[in-house]
Amino acid sequence: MKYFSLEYISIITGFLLVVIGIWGILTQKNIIKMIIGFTIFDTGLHVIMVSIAYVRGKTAPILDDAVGIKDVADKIVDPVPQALVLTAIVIGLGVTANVSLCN
Amino acid sequence: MISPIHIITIALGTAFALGFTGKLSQKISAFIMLAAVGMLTFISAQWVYAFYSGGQETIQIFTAGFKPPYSVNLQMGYQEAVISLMINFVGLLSGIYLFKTLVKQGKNAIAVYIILLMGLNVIVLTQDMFNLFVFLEVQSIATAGLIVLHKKKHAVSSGFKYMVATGIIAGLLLLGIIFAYYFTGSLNIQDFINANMTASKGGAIAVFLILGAILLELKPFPANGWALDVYQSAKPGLSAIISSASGTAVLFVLYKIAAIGSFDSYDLLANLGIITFVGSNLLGIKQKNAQRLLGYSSVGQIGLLVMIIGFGPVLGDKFQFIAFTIVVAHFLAKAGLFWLAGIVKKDNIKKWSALRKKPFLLVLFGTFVFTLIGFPPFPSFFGKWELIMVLAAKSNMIWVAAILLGSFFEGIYLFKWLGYVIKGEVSEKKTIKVPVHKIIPVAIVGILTYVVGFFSSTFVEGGDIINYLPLFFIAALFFVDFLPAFVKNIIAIAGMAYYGYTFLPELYEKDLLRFIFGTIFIGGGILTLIAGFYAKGKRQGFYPAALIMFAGLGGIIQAENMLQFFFAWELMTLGSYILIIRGKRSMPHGYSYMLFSVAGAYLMLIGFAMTNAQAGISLDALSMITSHANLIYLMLAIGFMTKTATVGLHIWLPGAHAEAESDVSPMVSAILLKAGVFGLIILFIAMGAESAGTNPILYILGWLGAITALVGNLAASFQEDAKKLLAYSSIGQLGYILFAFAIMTHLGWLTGITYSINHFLFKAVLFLAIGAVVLRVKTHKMYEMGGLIKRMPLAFIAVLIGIITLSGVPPLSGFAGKWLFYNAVILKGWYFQGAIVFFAGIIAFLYCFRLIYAVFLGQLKDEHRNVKEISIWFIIPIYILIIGIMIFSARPDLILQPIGDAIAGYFPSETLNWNDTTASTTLGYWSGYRVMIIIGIMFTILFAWLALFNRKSKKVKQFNIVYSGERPERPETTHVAHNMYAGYNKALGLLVAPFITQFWNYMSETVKGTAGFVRRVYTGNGQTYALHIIMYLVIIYLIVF
Amino acid sequence: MSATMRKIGARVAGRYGIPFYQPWINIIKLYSLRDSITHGVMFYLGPIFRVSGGVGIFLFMPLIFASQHFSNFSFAGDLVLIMYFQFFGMLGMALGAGEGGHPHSAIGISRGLSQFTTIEVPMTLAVISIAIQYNTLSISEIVAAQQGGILHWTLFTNPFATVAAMLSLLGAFGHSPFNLVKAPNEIPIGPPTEYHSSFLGVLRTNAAILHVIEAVLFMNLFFGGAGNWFELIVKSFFIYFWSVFVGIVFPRFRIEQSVQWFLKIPLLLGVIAIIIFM
Amino acid sequence: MLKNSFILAILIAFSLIFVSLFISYEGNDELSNLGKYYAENGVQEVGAQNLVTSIVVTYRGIDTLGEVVILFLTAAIIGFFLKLSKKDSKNGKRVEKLREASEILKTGSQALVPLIFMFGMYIFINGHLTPGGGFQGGAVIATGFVLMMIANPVQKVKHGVLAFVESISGFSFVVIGILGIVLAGGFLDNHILKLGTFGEILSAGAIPIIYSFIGLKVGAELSGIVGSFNEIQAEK
Amino acid sequence: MTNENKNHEKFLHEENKIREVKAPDGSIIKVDPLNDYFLDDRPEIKKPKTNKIVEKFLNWSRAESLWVLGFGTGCGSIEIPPLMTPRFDAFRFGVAMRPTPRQSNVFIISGYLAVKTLKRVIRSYEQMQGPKYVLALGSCTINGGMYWDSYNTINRLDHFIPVDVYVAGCMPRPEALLAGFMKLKERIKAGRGEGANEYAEKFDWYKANQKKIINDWNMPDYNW
Repeated sequence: MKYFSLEYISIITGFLLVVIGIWGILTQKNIIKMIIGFTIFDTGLHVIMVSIAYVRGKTAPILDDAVGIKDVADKIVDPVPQALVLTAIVIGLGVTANVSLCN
Repeated sequence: MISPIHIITIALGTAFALGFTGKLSQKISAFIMLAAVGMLTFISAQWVYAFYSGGQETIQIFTAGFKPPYSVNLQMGYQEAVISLMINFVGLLSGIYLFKTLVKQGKNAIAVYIILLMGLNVIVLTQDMFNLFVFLEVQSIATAGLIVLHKKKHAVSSGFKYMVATGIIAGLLLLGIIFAYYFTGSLNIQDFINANMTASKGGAIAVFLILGAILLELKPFPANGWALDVYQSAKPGLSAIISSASGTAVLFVLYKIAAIGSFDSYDLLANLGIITFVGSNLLGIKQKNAQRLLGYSSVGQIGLLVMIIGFGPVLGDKFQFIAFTIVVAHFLAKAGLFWLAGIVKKDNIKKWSALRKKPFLLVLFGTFVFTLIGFPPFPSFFGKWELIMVLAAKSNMIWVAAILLGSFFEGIYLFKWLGYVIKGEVSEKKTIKVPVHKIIPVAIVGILTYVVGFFSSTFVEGGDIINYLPLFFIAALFFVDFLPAFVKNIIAIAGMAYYGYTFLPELYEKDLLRFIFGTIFIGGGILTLIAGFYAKGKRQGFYPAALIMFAGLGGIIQAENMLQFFFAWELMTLGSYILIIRGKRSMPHGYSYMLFSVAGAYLMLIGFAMTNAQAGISLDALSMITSHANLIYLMLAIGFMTKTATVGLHIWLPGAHAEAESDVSPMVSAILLKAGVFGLIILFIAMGAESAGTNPILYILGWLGAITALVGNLAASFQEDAKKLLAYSSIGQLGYILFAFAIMTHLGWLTGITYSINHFLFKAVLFLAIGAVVLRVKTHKMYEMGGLIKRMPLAFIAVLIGIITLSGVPPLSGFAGKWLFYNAVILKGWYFQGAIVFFAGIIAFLYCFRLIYAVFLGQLKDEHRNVKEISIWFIIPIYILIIGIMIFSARPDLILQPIGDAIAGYFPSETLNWNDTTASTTLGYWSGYRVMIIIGIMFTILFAWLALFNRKSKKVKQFNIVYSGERPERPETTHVAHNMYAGYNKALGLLVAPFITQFWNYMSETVKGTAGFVRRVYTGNGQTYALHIIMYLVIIYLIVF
Repeated sequence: MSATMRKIGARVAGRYGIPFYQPWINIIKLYSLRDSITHGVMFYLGPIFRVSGGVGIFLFMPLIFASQHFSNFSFAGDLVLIMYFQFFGMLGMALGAGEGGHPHSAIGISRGLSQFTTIEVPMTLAVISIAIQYNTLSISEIVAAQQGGILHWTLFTNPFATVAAMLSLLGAFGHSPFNLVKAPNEIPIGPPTEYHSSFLGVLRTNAAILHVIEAVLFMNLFFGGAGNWFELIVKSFFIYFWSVFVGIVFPRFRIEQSVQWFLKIPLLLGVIAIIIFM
Repeated sequence: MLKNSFILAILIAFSLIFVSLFISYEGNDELSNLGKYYAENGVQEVGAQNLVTSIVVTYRGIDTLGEVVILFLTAAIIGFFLKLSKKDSKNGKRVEKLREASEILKTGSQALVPLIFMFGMYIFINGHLTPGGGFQGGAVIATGFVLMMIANPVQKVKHGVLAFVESISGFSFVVIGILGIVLAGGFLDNHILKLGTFGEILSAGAIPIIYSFIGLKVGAELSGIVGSFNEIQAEK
Repeated sequence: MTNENKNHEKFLHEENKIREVKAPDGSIIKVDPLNDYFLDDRPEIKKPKTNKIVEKFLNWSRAESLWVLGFGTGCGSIEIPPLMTPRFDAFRFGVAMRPTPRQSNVFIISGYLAVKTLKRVIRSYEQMQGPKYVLALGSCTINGGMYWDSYNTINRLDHFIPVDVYVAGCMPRPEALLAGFMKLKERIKAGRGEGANEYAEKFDWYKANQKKIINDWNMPDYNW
């Protein structure tokens, strides 16, 4: 059952969150709930991104003593999506803030 | 060279630095901002210049000193430079325009504004997908912020909708990007393109999400309710940026990344684009709110551009030109219109008539509207021309049709709007306030449309020889519009005369047919302009319009290729439209005139395009068509027939001609209609004599001509309005001409040309005379006139000669046409059509008599006792034309013989033979000269005879009539003129029941109804809009995968 | 000639009728009247136009076949010229009457023109049919083609055209049933209601000429033309008699009725005539 | 209800996209090209221990700039929106008096806020060494502000000070970026300073400085946003 | 309009009072319906041709072509239609009915003449083209006949228009009328049918008589 491994579970979670978020955006009459839907949607996206970055059995891309600086490529997960997530989070924040402002 | 990176640094530096200026005044902040935007503009301008002057290579700017894909890189190429210049330029102008608002809102708003521009610049420049995403968000948040600036409630709620929509779109884009990264291991767009993602299903979906998201950013129909709300409720200055700058930028993004998809995705884009274009313009028809209307238009235009991007691979090397001209046209016009919306400050387009008090703004408004629709000399004209040429060359005819349909819908509402502006009632006394800082941007943009149009013509095949000289002259005339009318009239006549002099003599040697029509156009133009001397005051806007029309007419004559022809044709339509709507109640008629003209022109365009695809752009190519020839000919014929007002397409004419000003009516009726005839001639020449017997089109056209003649004349008999009567008569006469040309024999053509010359002569006489009378008595209704012969004998004589010529009674030249016609018909064998036309010809007597009787004979009305003879300025041209009629009547051989020789080249058989002054065919013979002499002598003898008996006749007054022992009480009750042919109407009136009008009304109601129905998708609810977005994606997904 | 006709009419009605010279007396009397008034230039010119039209047709029509002298000025034009030249007089009349300012004139003219439009349709069809048949529009040539015995007449070679044309002739003469134009007591005498004395004299002269001309034209077109004066008179007399006969037997049509009538039966006949020769 | 089931149907159809995406997803067994490059060369080129940081601040510095801009935008927009509503509220609207916070909260906040600020600063200064950075640090600083606000609701947020901090740090960020062009390879290049010793606090070139500015800016902006929201809330 | 008629103004129709209309150029035009529309000249005496032979020939033609105005003024008009029937067949004698005064020469005043009718008769008579003749039918036209004391009929036609031939009787039969025509012919041929000139000569007297009877005089003195 390969689908029970970490990356699959997290990416499914991500997808589910996205759908739930959209559901919230589309159906909720309460604006606050809509905004919450938005954040869920964003969160789902971020989870997906992180899942994409995951490389089986690897660790965070911080070259501390535990990782060392040699053969780094075999030890860490992909840092790029993580950097993107960082940006995306802030952007999501901006968007959400604006959405909520517009009420 | 300043590196493009400094676009970012300067903008951001300024934005951040504004925080320091807390204590400084807002104005200074705004000035700093303007300086910064100016700097941005300068940077992009210098790059454009560098690329333009050649030698400059596309450069890459690596941030952080690393090569892509490892770091984000910006690319500055020619295209990027141009787009960025456009953005910054409109940003600068909008900044000036919004200056006061921004100052009032404070430095935060100023910072947001400059960041918006920066964001747009970066999304154009960047080559990194994620970077694109980030700055897309920057611009959408900035936009939302500026929307909220307009602190009205609906602005805030539309900002909310905007944020929800862009939020979802951004999320989908992000999803697409991250999966694209997953499949390619890169974030660089170039890598995406190289990676061929669509090979795998996941990759294809990633591409789908990316492209879909960018497409959704472009507000495709129908998932664009959020955007429309924004257009409607944002500040006009901001809407201008959203529409022109943001739209352009995101379009460029789409263009940039479209290549990541496969060929199918281009197809998909094209489909979605055209759906947007047609759908959005359809919905615009029902719209009343100015800004929302512009929103529809924007969305539509962008849809068209998306389509063009989708067709990028097909269009090949023409792509850049087409896309650029249409983008620029949209960009300039939309910015200008939105700014105008801000100046006018009226939501409802019906109230835009306030603009009329400012002629300058009015002209700008017209410029923008015509730019949007794609009239010459604006850039979009050339863009659309090329687009359609190329599409046709690749035989994508359905696309061509869809594009033109969409354009037509766009024309419907834009012209309606233009109509409201020019003719709507000005209810308020207050004139609109026009601050200088708001005019400047509009004016600059307006002027640019002309400039760009001028330059873009040189890039089109065949466009480099378009004669712009008349246009410059007209432009110059426009600037001296403050002069009194008679000065301008002299200038105009001189200009026309010179213009004629430049090409007519040469034409006489080369091509007699063209020479004849050229003389009609230019000579007739001069004559009718003489009548213009009657006008007092300034007569603003008249002369440029009239000259545009005549320049167009001259251009048609001179045209050597289809582009020139079409260019001139559209120019003529434009000028005549403006002329027509100058009339007091002519707006609805001018509107329908324009719609018919535009539709007809589009059909012509299709025809030209198909021809061009097969045989090249020259006009001669029409005769070298190899496939679909009949379809092409049919479309061209319909196109021309909209101008000749053949039955079915005629409903615009009566009103348009009748309600136009007195000296405009002869221009549009006697002269302008000949343009359609000329077009038909060109078409028929192309079809060739050999098609005469075989081609069903000719047969159909013959019947159409006959029916037109009948219906036109019959309807003319039942008119109460003198000018309308003449207008219907024109329809009938043009029916004859169409019929005669469709015969396609030597005689038929001679008939047609004779009719054309005659129609020009007498219709000009009649319209001038009646127009002048109308000026005096101030009514069109014939039954309100009467007995005017006593007051206006000269006008009466003119009309008398006019109607004798019209009805074809010998000895005047009308008979020449009839005689030729008979011979032609019998030799051709079109007996029944001929009989119908003949019947129509007799019906002409009905209206002729009605015209002259009801106006000049019968009882003089009390209120007209002191009216003066018609103005001398009308009499002069009228009598010049009458001399023409006389000469043509006495010696038709002088003109017809050389023409006969000229067209003998096309039709060698069955020619007309001239023996001295006697014309003869195999059927019969006739000598106009002798008939004239015999009748003259006879007339003199009889006159003497009667004079002998009646020399002592008592001249009596108007009521000295036998009245069964009673006396008439009033002239009104004694003048039989209303519903004159009642019995006839009872018998045959059913033939002229307005079926056709009803048909077109039904059509327009259907279109409007559809628009109204579809419009219900826009509920105004943000969640519904969001749902639309999702649905849109889902449906496309289901279709694609 | 018209006198004879009226006499026949009278005889049909059981009366003795007028003397054959009565019309001439009438004309002399009209010219001899002492008073005359005029409503204006066009009123004055109207009769002149009218007579020019009438005489003009006369001049353009060959009377006697193969006679140099009595071909008149027919070299100047052909059948088409004659058909159109009829209008010249009508138009002049209409204008002159129009300037009289009398409502009845206008009503009469409007009726006359309305009726005339449809009269001409079967006539045109017939003429076209003949033109196809003989492949010419020259009257002389048409006559020439009919020489050589009674069976060569168009009447027999092209009966439908003849019938159509003869029916339209009824209208052209303006006798009952197609005389609503004049309607003596409703709109007294129609268009010329204001004309009197010498004007009326001219008009009546013209009416006489016109009737003859129409008859001669039909004779030329359908009845083989005339080789000599006697033939001319006899043939045109019978053609004229036809219209008088019908006029006495049938009551008057309203204008829309006559319009519709002409667009039914004669039109159909004309179409058939053309189809036969197509 | 009908509408909701319709939406549900649409969403289910929409999920089809996700299902196919999911099917095509197979997880990673090794790094992508880009990741591999960063892993192998990041240390030499940038010198930051935290690879994410080196990407965020240097390789994709311009993204970060955009991010900062977004925050700035948000703050600015909220700022002027606040101003607008203030203008509205001047005529007649009464500001409701808020209840004072409890003593424990006040005292606790007085003790905690400096610590929180310290912690935030630590986070962004060490962004290149530890899993932290400007954004995280800024967010932490903002929480300190929130705490302050809860503890002392009456006290007005000093927007002027915040704006100044924000502006100066943003401006410095841009200036550093330009310095990158002038002194080093390109915009936002961190080589304007020496890379230093790997793993030390003053290593990785300009990253610590940039991150500090980002931290300050983010902190100021987030605080400003929260403060503004609070005020808008209060006025409603 | 002469001064004496001013007091008739109260009988005038609303339509015939002076009114104002606005011209298209805005000026006001005064319209006087009684004067403006009509020619106001007096009739002229038109002498016969001096050449006797020509005049005789012309008179003959006039006599042989009597066009009668079909205007039945009174009960006697019932006697006119039979003239045209086969039994009497007046056509034989060149008598024909014309519907309009302009084209007629003979005016048959058939029986009593009401004042109201008189006005029409005068108008029609004056509109006929000279030489013109009047044939008065029945006793009423001679002396009023049975209506001699009626408030509403005239007694002697002679006082109002010149009469050529009286046909007495109440009513005279068509034969008598025919006889009247014959008499008239004789008179014309003899050159005595100059009623029109007589009318012109004694115009003032006739007019005075007419105006005495007719109150709402709303026409010019002579109807051309």
